[in-house]
Amino acid sequence: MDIRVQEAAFDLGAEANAFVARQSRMGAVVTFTGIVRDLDGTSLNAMEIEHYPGMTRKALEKIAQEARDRWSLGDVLIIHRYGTLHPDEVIMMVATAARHRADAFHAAEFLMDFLKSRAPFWKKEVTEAGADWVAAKDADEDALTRW
Amino acid sequence: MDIRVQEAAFDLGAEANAFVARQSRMGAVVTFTGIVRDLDGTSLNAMEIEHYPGMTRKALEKIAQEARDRWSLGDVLIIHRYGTLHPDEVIMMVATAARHRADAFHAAEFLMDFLKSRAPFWKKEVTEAGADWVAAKDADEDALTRW
Amino acid sequence: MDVLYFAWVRERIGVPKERIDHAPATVMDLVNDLRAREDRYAVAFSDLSALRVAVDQELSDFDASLAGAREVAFFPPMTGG
Amino acid sequence: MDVLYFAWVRERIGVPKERIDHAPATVMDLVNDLRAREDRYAVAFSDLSALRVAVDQELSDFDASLAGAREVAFFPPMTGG
Repeated sequence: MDIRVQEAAFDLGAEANAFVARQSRMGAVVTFTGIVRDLDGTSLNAMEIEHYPGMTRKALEKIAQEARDRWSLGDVLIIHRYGTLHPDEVIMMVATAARHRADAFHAAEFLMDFLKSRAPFWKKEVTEAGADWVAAKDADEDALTRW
Repeated sequence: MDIRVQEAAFDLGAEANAFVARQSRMGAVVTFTGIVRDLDGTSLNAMEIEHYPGMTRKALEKIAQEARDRWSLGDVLIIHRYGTLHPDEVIMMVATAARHRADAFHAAEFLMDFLKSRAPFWKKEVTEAGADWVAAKDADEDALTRW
Repeated sequence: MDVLYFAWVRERIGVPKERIDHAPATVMDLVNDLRAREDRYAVAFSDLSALRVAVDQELSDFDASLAGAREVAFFPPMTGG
Repeated sequence: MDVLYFAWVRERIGVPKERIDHAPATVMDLVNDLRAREDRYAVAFSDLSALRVAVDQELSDFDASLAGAREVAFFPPMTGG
């Protein structure tokens, strides 16, 4: 598995192509990409992402390993940025490869559900009105119960 | 929505980047990519994909519209190739954009499930032992019942 | 009316497309007319559960009417994706 | 033992990290020691349901033992992805 926690921007397309090229015998690849968006149209200037350096990588590895234990997967890729990001920048991506599409889809959804609520990242939105920490959603915690 | 049925190869990464760039206010993008693989290690030489030109585009548009009616989506992309493909070539991709990740995931899975069994494509595998039409799987037909 | 064949149906019948000048009332009537022609048709249409049909480029059923239809296509279950 | 704070917990307490020289038996004992120090701690720890804790970089519970622990971190529910 390929897990990267980084401040630098990355090229989603190049990563997706490289991920597909690294697989063999895996006919299905699913990617999820999270993008900074001004969802409410309240002039989002920036999103600041804080993380817990000593723990982040371990937490992501544990989630990725759990996915590999549950589904028949080729490889798993997780890239997550921290620091100050601006609207339309890519925050993070996951990619999963499997022989069959259902495994690739389920593993990607599982990774996202657990990454959302179990990996130590915190987002702060900076708008013209000030800066506010993004509140965790009950729906995100609830999403874990289905696995 | 952007639907393309073509013989030419396409660049998954470039398409994924362009799709993300075309969206606004959509924080979640899911892609699925199908790749020609020699799954059984029986020396697959080629995969020939036949389709029904007069119907294919219409069938894909109908499936994409159904996904847009069911989930809150930004955009939908489907690219599907026909003709003779070789191992490790990308056969097709779908991409979905949504404000929330669950919509993007569900719509992408829905598109794939219906595309598999309701879009007029047929695959023939050419191995050293000869050429054989890929049989439809009961599991693919069954997958439709969950939607 | 045009009749189209795809994948192994096309291979067994030997042509991708042909014109039918009479007007069968239903898909099933058309199938029976074709079956009666030659062995290659009888073989291709021997197990209808292995076949799908589209009427004017929309998936349809074997008991569907062909009134006004301009194009009927027969093919195995799809295997896209 | 190092105690780390992230996100708004860090902002309310005013430091990202500090060293504790005594050895509380459980996370809850540590929380109560901190609460007793100053208002900013009492405020940060006023609603534990809004907080999460990691002991030695693993998610843990407030009733967990701190025996042998070298690092405890407090933070709000995560919002990655």
